[in-house]
Amino acid sequence: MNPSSKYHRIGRRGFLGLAAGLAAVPVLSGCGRAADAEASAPAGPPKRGGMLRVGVTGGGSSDTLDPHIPATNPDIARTINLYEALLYRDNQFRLRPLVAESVVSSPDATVWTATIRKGIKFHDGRPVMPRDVVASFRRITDPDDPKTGAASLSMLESVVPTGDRTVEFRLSQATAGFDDYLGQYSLGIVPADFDVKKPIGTGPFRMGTFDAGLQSTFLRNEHYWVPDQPYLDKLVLTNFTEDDARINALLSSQVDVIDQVPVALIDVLRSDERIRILNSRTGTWQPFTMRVDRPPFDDVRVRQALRLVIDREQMINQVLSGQGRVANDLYAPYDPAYDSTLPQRRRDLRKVRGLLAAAGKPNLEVELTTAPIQAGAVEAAQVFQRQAKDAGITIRLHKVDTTTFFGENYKNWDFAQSFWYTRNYLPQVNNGALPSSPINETHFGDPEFTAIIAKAQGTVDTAERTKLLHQAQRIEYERGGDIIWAFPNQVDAYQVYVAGLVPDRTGIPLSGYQFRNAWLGQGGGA
Amino acid sequence: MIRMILRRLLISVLVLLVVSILVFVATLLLPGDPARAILGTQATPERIAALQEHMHLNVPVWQRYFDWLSGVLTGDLGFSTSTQGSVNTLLADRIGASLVLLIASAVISTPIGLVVGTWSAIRAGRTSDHVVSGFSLVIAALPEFVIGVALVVLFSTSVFKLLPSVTLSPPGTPVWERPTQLVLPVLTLVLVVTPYIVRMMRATMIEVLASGSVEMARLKGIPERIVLFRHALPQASGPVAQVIALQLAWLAGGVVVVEFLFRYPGIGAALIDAVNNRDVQVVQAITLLIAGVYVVVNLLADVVGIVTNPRLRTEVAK
Amino acid sequence: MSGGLLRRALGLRQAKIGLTLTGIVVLLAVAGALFGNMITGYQPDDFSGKPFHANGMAGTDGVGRDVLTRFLDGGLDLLGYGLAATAIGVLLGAALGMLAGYTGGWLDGLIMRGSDVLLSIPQLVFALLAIAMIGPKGWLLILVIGITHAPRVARVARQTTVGVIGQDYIKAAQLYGMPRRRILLREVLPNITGPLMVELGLRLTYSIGYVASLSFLGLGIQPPAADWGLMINENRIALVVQPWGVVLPVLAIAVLTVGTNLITDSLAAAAARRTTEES
Amino acid sequence: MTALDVTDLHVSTVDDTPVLRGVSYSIEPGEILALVGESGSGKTTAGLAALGHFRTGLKAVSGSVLASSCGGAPSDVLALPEKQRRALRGRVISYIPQDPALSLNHSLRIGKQIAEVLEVHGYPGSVEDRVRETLTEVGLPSDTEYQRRYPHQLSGGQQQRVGIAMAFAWKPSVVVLDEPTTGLDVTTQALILETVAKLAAEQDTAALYITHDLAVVAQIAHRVAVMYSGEIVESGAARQVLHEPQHSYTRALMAAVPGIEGPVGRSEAEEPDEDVVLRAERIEVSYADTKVLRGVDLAVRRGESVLLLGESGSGKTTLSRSLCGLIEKCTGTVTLDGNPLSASARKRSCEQLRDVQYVFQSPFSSLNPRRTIAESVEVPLRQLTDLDKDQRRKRVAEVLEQVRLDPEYADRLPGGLSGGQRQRAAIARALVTTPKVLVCDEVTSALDVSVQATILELLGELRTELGMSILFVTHNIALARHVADRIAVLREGLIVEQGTVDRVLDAPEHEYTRELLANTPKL
Repeated sequence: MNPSSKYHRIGRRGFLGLAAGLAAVPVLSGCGRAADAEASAPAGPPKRGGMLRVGVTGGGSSDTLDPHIPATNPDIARTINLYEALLYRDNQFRLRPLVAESVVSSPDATVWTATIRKGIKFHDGRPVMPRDVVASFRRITDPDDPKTGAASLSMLESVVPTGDRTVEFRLSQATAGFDDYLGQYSLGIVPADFDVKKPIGTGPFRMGTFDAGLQSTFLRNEHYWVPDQPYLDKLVLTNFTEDDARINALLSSQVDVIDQVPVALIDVLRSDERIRILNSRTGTWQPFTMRVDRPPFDDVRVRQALRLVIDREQMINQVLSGQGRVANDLYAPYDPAYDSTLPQRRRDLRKVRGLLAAAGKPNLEVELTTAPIQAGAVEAAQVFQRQAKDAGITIRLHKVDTTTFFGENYKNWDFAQSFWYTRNYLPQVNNGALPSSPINETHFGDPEFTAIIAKAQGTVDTAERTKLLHQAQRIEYERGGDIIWAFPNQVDAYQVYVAGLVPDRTGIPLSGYQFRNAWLGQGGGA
Repeated sequence: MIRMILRRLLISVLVLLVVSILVFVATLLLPGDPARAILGTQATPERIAALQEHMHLNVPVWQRYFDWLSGVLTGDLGFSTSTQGSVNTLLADRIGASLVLLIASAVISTPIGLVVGTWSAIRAGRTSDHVVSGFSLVIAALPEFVIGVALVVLFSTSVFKLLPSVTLSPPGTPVWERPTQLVLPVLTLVLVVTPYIVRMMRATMIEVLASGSVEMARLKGIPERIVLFRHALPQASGPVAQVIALQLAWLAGGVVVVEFLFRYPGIGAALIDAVNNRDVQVVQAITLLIAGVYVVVNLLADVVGIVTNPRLRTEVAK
Repeated sequence: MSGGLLRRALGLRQAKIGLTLTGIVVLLAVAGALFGNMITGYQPDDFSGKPFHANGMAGTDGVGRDVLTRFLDGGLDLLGYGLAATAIGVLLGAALGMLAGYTGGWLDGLIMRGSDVLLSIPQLVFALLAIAMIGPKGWLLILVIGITHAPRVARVARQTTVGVIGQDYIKAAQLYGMPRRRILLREVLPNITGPLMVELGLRLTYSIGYVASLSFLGLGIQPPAADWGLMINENRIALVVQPWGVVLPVLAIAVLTVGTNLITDSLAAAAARRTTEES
Repeated sequence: MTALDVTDLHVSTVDDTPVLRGVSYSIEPGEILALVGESGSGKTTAGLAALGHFRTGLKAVSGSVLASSCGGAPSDVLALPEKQRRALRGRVISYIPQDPALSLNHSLRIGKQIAEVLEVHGYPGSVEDRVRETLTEVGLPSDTEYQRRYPHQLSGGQQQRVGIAMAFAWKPSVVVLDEPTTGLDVTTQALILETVAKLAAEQDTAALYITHDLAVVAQIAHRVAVMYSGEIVESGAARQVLHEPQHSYTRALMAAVPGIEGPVGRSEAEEPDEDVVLRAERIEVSYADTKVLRGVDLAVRRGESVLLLGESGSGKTTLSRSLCGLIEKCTGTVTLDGNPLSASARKRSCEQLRDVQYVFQSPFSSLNPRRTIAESVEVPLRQLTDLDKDQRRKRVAEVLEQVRLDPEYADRLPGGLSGGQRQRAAIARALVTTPKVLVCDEVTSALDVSVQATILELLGELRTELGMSILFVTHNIALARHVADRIAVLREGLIVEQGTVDRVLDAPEHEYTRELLANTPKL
C-alpha cells in the first residue's frame, strides 16, 4: 500500500449520506433476475464464462487507467485486474509472487533480485522482458513526474537487468523488507513502450471500454499465466458515488457484486436470502491522531489518559455495529512481528483521572477535528466524545468537510482522525511514524524509536529484527500519538450465485478486487 | 411596449451581472487553497505552484473574474476540482435530468393549480372551497423534504410498497428511461408547488370575480361560462403568469432538496456535492445557472404580463 | 394596534387550531429539552443499544443512541434558530423596506435593485453558497436565512409603506415638521403592522423549514447535536428497519410548520378584514 | 302598464342584518324615477335587486320584483330560475354602473363589449348594425376603428357613454343607473344626463336613477323616492318632493343642499393688496412633461375667505399644497405677512408652520388610524410648540370643544367615528396651533350632504370666532355663497377669473365660468 491511496475518498458523506438507502429494498426485490431462478450458492469446481457486474464505490471524471497512479476504488479495481506487480499480498496478507517468480535479497539487504515468471505475457502476447520491468520502475520514479509508489521507493537507487529473466534492484541503504514494497498494486509491470491510451499489462483482464466516472468493461485475457483463470468472459465495473444507489443496484440485480456495505445495514442485507455478505477481517485502522509536539498532547500522560478513556468494545458496537476487532493502539496485526504480548488496554476511568490530575489537567478540554474521511469517521468522533465525557474530559467536535480536512492544515491538526489500510509494521512506520515519513499526523519523532527502526531496517535476521520491532512497538504502545481502537471489518455483498470471493485481510474490498478468482454459478452470468 | 420589454431585459441582464459578481466574490472567500485541495495528499510546494499557475490563481482577482465570466459566456463553466474534469461535462447530463424534473412538475402542477384554484374561487365560501383552502394551506406549510419523506414512507417503504424511493439509473443512462423512479420526486415537487398556485389562483379569481367588470358582465346577462372564460380569466392572466413564473423559478432552487432526497442525478444534487467538496467553480456555475433560470422566467412572466395587458400594449388615448 | 389584530386573528377557528398545533410542538421541544432524559432515562448522547436496533420505545439511531431521547431534545435548536432568523429577516427587511418606500428616489432604487439581486438567488441556494464559504456554523445559518428573508420582507414593507405614505396623515405629519425617523416609527410603522405580522408568521414558517432542510442536507446543525432535520438525515438510511427516527421528527416539523402557517393565514385574514373595515 | 314593480322588498346580509326593510316602488315606461339617499341608505342594493342581483354577503329575504318586457307578461325576477333571470338581464332590464372605468372589461374592445350583450341573448337583426346605431345614439363615433378601441383609450365621459350604449342596445324596458355621473365634471355630467333622458324618452324605457345629488334629481327625474336606512321614506313627483318635502328627513336633506343662490353673499368692495396675509406669486409646478400650475397669483386677506374653484385636473390641490409647503418642487414665491416661505415644509420655521394650516379632503385618510383623536390633534403642538404635556392636553380639549366634538371621542381611534366627526377632528388638528390661514381642500366632498352642511356651518362660525383667513378649495360652485367672500376660478393651472362672490356668480366674465354656472344643476 502506498500513502497517497490510503484514503478512501468514497466516504465523503459516508454514513450520513446514505440516503433512503434501504428504502427500495422491498420494492426492488421483486424484479431481480435471480428472484425466480433457483439461485443457490454455487458448489463444485469453478465454471467458465459469464459476465460479472461490479458496483464500486467512488470514482469520478478523474478516473484513470494509468497503472501507477490509482486513487479511487474504481481506479484500484481497474489497476488490479489490468496490471500486475512483481509481488502481491494475497487474501491472507501473505506476500506472494505475481509477475515475478521470486524476489530474493542479498545477505546485506542492499540488492534484491527478481526473477520474471516464465512464459508470462502481456495482453498483446509479447513476453515480459527485464527491460519492461526497468522501464516500469523508471516510469514510476520519474523525478519529473513521480508516481504514487515513488515515495516508498526512496531507497531504490537503480533497477538493472541482469539476465533473460532477472532484474536487480540496487538500494542506497539496507532495507530488510524491500520485497514488501514491491507488493504494492500501484507498481504494475507494463511494456517498455507503454501508453495509457493502450493500457496493456499482464493482468487477468484486458481493457474493453472505459468511460471515466461511469463504467469500464474488461475482457478475458487469453494469455493469462494461471491456467483456466480468469473464469469470467467479461467484467463490468460501474461507479457508484452514492452508497444507497449501490446497495439498491445490488438488490435490484443491476449488479452482481458491490463493495462497501454500511455496517449498520449488514443485518438488513443478511435477511435477504438472495444476498451474501462478504465480511473480511482486516488490518485497516481508523485512529484518532494526537500531535505529540503540541499541548496538551505533548504530555504523555494526556495521551495515555485518552487511550484509556476510550471504550473500545463500545466503539466497535456503536460505530461499526460490532464489525471489527478490538485493537491495542498498535497497527500491523498481520505482521509476524506484531507484538501480541503487550497487555490489552482497557477503559479505566480511575486511571484516567489519576493521569490527568498528575498532568495538571483534571478538566481536560480538547478540540477534535473530524470529517467524513471514511465511513463511520464522524460517528466514531461522536461516540468517543461521549465516552470521554464520563471522565470529565470535554471534547469539542470541529467538523469540517473532507476538502478542508485535507487542506492547508492536513497533517497538522492537533487532534484529528485518520484511516490506513493493512500494512506490515515497517512499511507503516516508514509511512507514518518517522520524522521523514510522508504522512506523520502525530508528528511522532521519538529519537529512541527512530533509532530502533533504522537499525531494524538493516537487520536481515528475522528473529533479531522481530526483537527490535517489539521494542519499537512497546515505545509506540507507551508513548505513541495514535489511539487505535479497532481493526474494522471490510464488508461487501454479492448475489448468492457469485462464487470465488473470499474474505481478504488487506482491506481492499471484494477479495482485494481479484476477480480472476470469481465465477458465476446457477442464476448468474446473464 | 417594446421599450418596456427592452427595459426589463436590460434590468435582468444587470441583475445577472451583479449576481455573477456576488457569486464570484463569495467563492473567493472560500477557505483553503483550491490547488491544495485538488492535490490533496500529493501536495508539494512545486506542484501547488504549478497548479496555481495552471488554474490562474495567481493573476489579479478582477482578471480572474473576467476570465471566468468570459468563459461562462462562451459556454465554458470552468473546472471541477472534486471530479477533476470540466464543469460542463459534470453538468451536461445533470441539467437535462433537472429539466426533466422541473418541466414534468410544472406541466402537472400548473394546470391542476389553475383549475383547482379557479374552481375553489367560484365556490368560495362553500364546503368544497374550505376543503381545498385547508388542504393547500396545510401542504404549503410543509418543507419539501418533509413531503418527500412522507411520500417515501407512504408509497415506498412502510405503507404501500409501490415505487422506488431513490433514483438508480446506471451512470450514463437518461433518467426518463425509468419513469417509475421519476414518480416520487415529481410528485413531491408537484405537492410543494401546486398549493401555492391554487392559493394564488383562488385569491386572484375571487378578486376578479368580485370586480366591477365581472359584475357588469353578469348584469349584462352573459352566461356564467362566458363570464369566466372571456371576462374573468383574461384579467387573471397577468397575476397568474407571475405566480407560475415564481413557482417555476422556485422549482429551479427547490429541486436541490428533492434531488438530494431522492438521489436524483440533477444539478441540485451536484450543488450539494459541490458545497460539501468546496468545489468552487461548480458552486459558481450552478448558482449562476439557477439565478439565470430565475431571472429569465421572471422576465418571461413580465413580458407575458405586458403583452396580455392591452393597457400596456396600446397607446393611451390623448 | 397589533394586539387588536392578534385578538381578532385568534378569534378564527383556524388560528385556534394553528395555535394548538404550534403550542404542542413548542411545548414538546421545550419540555423535551428540559425533561427528556427523565422520561426516557437516557441523555441525548447516551448509547442505549446497537445501531438501528429496537431498544427503547422508538429504537436506536445509527450509533445506537435512543431515538426518543434525541427526538425530545432535538426541537429547541430548530425553534431558536428559526425565531432568530425570522427576527433578523423581519427587522432588517422592515427597516429597509420602510426606508425605501418612504424616501423614494435613488435610495429606493438602490435598496430595491439590491434586493432584486438577492431575490434572484433562491433562498436555499444562497444559504448553500454561504455555507460553502464559511462552513455550517449556527450563527451563519441564522444570519444567512435572515438576510435572504430581508428582501422579501422589504418588498412587502415597501409596498405597504408606499400605500401608507400616500395617505394624508403622513402629509399632515410632514406639514407639522415631524422628522423622518419619527414619521417612520410613529406614523408608518403602526399602520403596516398587519402585513408585517403576516410576514413574520410566513418567515417563521419558512425559517423553520430552511433550518430543518439545511440540517437535513447535512449542512445545518451539526452532529452530535440532536436535531430533527439532522435526525431525518441520519436515520433515513434505516427507514425500513427503524422508521421512528425519521417519522417522529418529520411529524414534528410538519405539525409545527402547519401550525405556524395556520396562524399566519389567520393573521392575514384578520389584517385584510381590518383594512376593509377601516377604509 | 308598469315596466318595473318592486313590492315589499326585504334584503339582509347573510348574517341577517337587514339592509332593505320593505322597499316598494314602480316605474312606468318612459318614466325616470330617482332613488335618492345618502351613503349607506341601501339605494344601490335596491337598484341591483331590480336585476335580481345581490352583491356578496347580501341575500333577498322576501318581496317581489316584477318586470315586464314590452308587451310581455310581467315576471318576478327574484323567483325566476337562474337561466331565465339571466335572459332578462341586459335585454329587458339593463344596468349602467357608477364607475365605467371599473366596470368595463379592459381586455376587450368596446365594440365587442357592446356586441356581446346582443349576441348572448340572440339579437334578431344585424348585431354589427345595431352596435353602430347605439354608438351613434349615445353620441360616439361608430366607425370600426373606434369600435376596436380598448376602454382605457377613452375618456371617462366616453367610457360612460359606452356603458349607456350597452344598456340601451337591446332597447330594454327598464334601465337602472347607479350614480352614473359621479366623478365626471359638470359639463360632461350635463351631456350624459341629456343623453339618458333622450334615450329613455325615445325608447319608452323606464329608468331607475340612483343618486345622492338632489340637484341632478331636479334636472332629470319625473318622480323621486327618498331612501333612508333601508326604507323609502317619501316618494312622489319630483317637483313635489323637492319643493314640498313631507318627511322630516327629506326636509332636513333639502335644507342641507347648498343652493347656488345661497344666503347673502358677504360681498365687500374689491380692494386689492389691503392687509394680505398670504400671497402666492408666479406659482409653477410641473410633473414630468405636464405643467400642472402655470404661473398662479393668489392673495388671501386677513379674516377673508377665498373660494378656489376648479374641476378635477385644474391643479387646485397642487396649488393649495404648494402654499403649505407640501410640494417641494414648486417655483414662485409664497409670502406670509410679507415674509417669504420656503417651498418645503421641512425648511419652514415652527411659527410659519403654525400659521398656515391645512385640512385634507378625506377625513378617512388624514387621521392616522392607529392614533386616538386626542393624540392626532396633539401632534402639531408636540412638534411645533414648547407646551408641556399638561398644557398640550388642555389645549387639545379646548380645540375639540371648539369644533363641537364630544370629549368622549378624544380617546377613540378614528375608526370609531363617523365621517363628519373625523373631519371635525381633522379641523381641530389644524386649528390647534391657531393658524392665521386655514387651507381647506375639498373638505366636504367625501361627506354626505347633510354632514357637509354642518361642517360648512362650523367653518363659518370658527372664522368669525377666530378671525382667521380661509382658502376654501372646491369643485362645487354651489358652495360659494355659503363659505366665501371672494372666488378664484382655476382652470388648467391658470386663474381665469377672480372677484367677489356676487360679482363672479352674477356677472361671470370668463367663458369658462359661465359654462360652469350653466351646467351646474339647480334644484
